[in-house]
Amino acid sequence: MTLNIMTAADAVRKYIKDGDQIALGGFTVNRNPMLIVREIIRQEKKNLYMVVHSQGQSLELLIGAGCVQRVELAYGGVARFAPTGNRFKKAFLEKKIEVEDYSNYHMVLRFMAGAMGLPFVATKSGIESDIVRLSGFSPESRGKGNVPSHKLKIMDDPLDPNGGQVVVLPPLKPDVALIHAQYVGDDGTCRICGLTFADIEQAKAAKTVIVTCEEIVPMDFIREEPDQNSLPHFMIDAVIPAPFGAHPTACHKFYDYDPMHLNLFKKMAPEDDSFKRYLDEWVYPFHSQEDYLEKVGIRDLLKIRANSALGYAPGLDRR
Amino acid sequence: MTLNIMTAADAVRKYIKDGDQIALGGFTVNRNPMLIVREIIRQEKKNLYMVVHSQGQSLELLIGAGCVQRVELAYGGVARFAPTGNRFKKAFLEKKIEVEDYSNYHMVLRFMAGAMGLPFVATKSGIESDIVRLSGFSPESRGKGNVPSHKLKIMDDPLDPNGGQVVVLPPLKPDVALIHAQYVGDDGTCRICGLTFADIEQAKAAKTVIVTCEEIVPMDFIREEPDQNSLPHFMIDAVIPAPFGAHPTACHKFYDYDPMHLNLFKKMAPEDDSFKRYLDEWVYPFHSQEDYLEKVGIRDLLKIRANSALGYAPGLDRR
Amino acid sequence: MESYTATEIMALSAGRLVHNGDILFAGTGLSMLAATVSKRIHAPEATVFFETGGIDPSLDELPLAVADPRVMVRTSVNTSLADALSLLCHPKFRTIAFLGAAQIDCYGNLNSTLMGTYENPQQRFPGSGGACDAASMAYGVIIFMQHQRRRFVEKLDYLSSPGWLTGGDARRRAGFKRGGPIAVVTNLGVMKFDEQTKKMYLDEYYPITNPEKVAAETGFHLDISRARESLPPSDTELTVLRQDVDPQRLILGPMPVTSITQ
Amino acid sequence: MESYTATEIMALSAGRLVHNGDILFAGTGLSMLAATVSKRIHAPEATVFFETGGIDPSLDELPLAVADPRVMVRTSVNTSLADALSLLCHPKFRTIAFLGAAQIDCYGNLNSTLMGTYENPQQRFPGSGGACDAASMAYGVIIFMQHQRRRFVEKLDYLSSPGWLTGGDARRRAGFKRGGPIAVVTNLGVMKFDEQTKKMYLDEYYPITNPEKVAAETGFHLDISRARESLPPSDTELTVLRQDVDPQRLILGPMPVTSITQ
Repeated sequence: MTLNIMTAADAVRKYIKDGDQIALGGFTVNRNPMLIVREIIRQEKKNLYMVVHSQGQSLELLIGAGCVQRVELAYGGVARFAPTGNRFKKAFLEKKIEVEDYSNYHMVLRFMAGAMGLPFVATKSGIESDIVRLSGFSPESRGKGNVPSHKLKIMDDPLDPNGGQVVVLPPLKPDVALIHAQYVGDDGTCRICGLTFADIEQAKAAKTVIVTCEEIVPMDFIREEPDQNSLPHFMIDAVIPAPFGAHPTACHKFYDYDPMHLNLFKKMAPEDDSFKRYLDEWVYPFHSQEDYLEKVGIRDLLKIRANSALGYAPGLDRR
Repeated sequence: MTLNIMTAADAVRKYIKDGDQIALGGFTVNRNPMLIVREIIRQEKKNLYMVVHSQGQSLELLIGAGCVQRVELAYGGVARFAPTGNRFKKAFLEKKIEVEDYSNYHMVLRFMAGAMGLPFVATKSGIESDIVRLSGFSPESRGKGNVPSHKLKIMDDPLDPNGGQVVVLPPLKPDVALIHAQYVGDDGTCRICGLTFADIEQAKAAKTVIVTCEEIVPMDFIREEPDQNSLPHFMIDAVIPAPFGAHPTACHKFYDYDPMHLNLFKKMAPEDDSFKRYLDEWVYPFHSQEDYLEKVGIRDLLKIRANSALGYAPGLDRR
Repeated sequence: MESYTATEIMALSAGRLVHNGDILFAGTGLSMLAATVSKRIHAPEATVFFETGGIDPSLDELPLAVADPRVMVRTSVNTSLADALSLLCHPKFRTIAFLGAAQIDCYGNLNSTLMGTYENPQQRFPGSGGACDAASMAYGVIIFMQHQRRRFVEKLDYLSSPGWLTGGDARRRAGFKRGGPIAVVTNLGVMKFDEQTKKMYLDEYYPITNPEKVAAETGFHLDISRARESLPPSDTELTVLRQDVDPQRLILGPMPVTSITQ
Repeated sequence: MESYTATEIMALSAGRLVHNGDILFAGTGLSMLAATVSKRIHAPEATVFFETGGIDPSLDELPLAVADPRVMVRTSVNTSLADALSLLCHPKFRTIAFLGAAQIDCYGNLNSTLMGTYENPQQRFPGSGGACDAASMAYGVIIFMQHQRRRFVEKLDYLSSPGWLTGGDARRRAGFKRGGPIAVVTNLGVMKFDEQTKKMYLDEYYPITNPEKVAAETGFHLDISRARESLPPSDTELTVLRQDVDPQRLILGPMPVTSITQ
């Protein structure tokens, strides 16, 4: 298996088309595929169809930059830095995006069903809620392109007469999954350290998997402890070496989230003008990760550098 | 959390009742919970209801000793040492056990559904096979005790009009899961090394989890690498220190399967008389694992001892 | 002037509801404080876990997000959303979820999604995240709210997370096998739910307020007939909370005025 | 007298059917040999995985069981049955499963469960294990059989693993989106399935036999009109198989008589 190492620019050009359904790895402030997201914005992809559980800085950026047409999600925010994502909120209220709400378990089960080839998946979660009663996507969009014919269906448990109602959900099989991992072996094997969120399910469910990684390591290293590996080599379509590739979100064992940058973003995100300035300053000018990191600056990167024993930056000023 | 360390005898007495539905961890010749299975036989438990995917030496012993009334399984054999389990075959043909056949994916999905609180689970696997058309359990047994009302149901995909038929399976929530692990921390955290088969799903689905383990290790050790851990401490009801607790099956990183013993068993298993002699010689007399291991003998144990770099015994005569 | 803040008494009031051995589904903020303080004081065998998959982290530093790398350190297991969310509904455990929301109704149903409609949206919140799942599947739910009429409403704009639904046995009839809100902890007091009707009533009000004031801040009729004054925080509770749980006051915020001046 | 054994030509014949890049669902025995020999000769980027969860192990020693610790060493990932079996049905990959069975019919349906009935059982086999799953969900299936009339039957006692079902488009009509048996490799030759009818026909017979003998060992009518003699094993193939893949002859068994005397 030869490792398909690419630049972010080439990977986006080759694998991401306008209108694609895209799953974003990570969770709110952790392991967002930021490098590739900035490249998607630079290449001005349009009408993307995001499928996520809880995002996140990457979703904010993509929505804000006008790349997104529709979103299926459970949570749109950047934790304490934006309990509701500013760009997400604005685009929703201005009806620039169509949003379909699910719960985190719904989304995760749907990725799992896609990954496992299950025709559908059922849960009790959400019965009698407006999540299962209402739909944010227009009726005309249903059943077209990647939009499933039904958001979900409520049915009686077919096996247990006392089982009551259940929520039946369609699987997700995104066109592309974007994952940021700590390690990829030079055989292609991918290892995520710390919590995997739903990244593994997303990658297995997707037609194309693009992985950005902190380090490419020898096969001997990554295969010494295969219990820790996350995805087999043949599952990965493109690998992009990406030091600090999740910045300003965290990457366990490598760096913490960047509170300075996230607070800056928090200030610039709400208004269109200042958000545009953010893009002009932090996204458009950089055609290499090195250029971007120079702009972030070594002082900042040293502050968020993870302690080897802890995996985060102890004592970091996180206010 | 205080660690509930017990002897096998106390654990079986306390947690396993006649008629219980029991999931066996491991797979054919690997990580079978042999120590606890021998204790179940010594305590003459009856009418057990085994739920397994592919077993295995432990299932052979329990069926042969007359502890088992019914079995749901996908595969009953000990790999090359008994492509069809001799005691399983005999008990089935003499109608001493009721057997319900599923596929491995069916059984694994059912454990997963139990572990995840899913009301049911659906797959395309097995459509138009006799696995989904026929039932080995008597109609009278259906819906009583732990026997699900339906082996499964065939229905049309409720979400996809072109989805065709699907197999809908009931979840499994066994009374007891018996797991053999390499490590349990003194905080109760459980780590399985190498392939986990469906042990994690079985444990999560079960009402009671009994873990035998090669070593009890300090919390500091097991929590240094939590990415490698398999079950959180509060999931485990009883822990039994059990060096060579899976013998004669393998335990990755500790020992290989024991071809000498499995070949001996292969010879003694087919006939009732010789099988009874096996029990008299290898099961009934030993009230401690140390006594049993003395009978196995140090020469034998040295032969199967795992090489630290490989996790198995290289060059072992496996004919 | 009290010698503790509303945030402090909220964390402690919620912490008092935790039983030893509970499996606590924590968010960040107040729920982290409540979970941690209860573990240190009266529920040492309670376990904290996060929907992101971190089970029982050491929490040497307070995480500010459920995806904070601080929830991945010296855990019992680092796992995934699928595992963490399925732990919520494990029938073997008393799983208690701490939730917040933008709106709550008298049956403890929560809105964390939107105001208005999808067609004509007035306001957007982040969405339920795992809250709908916790509200559906956990053994019990403890809700944190700011006590304001616009948040305690007669009718939710959107029901994101099912509480007692329409009250009485509605929740069981809907097919939920367990769960439902246990208490609502606000900056004014602690609300509970009537055994029969499942309607919210005032159980405790903090010494800083009185039942009538609480009712006046509630947008639906709140039964205050059973209300009693909360026990004020003990010295032990405050000491543990301030010195042990959040010494940097990352979540606690500024010290109360009297304490600062002491 | 041939200078290779039936086991050797079976392994090589099956190996020739493997494409580079295939993801091979291997059992033990012959399928291990076929997978490994194909990787070493013409399909270096094929990957072997086991239903137990071992993905692409180094296979320095041949595993004798799918749960052998030898399938867990220097793998790409060590995972679980759930993961391995779901890989089978991944639409992105050409997953090829090697299966065996006690009985086969002319449409490649397999019995590995029982003879007789549950009520009146005559014989018991281990059960389908993951074979039913592979037959249902893999991109394609290659079947190993001993060629005997009692195994190649008009009607199965029990259909454990769906092949082409009743032939023609029956498999697609049943709702399977892909898959079906590609070939049956026996000790006498290689059978394939007619494009239209999906009925088994003799594609290749080994130099040690002839089409009529193969038909005589088959319990249903076998079309031999398209049969051609197999290419005998090349020196390279035999060398790799004997010296590289199974030097201990754990699966290959005894050397052929002529080779031994050479």
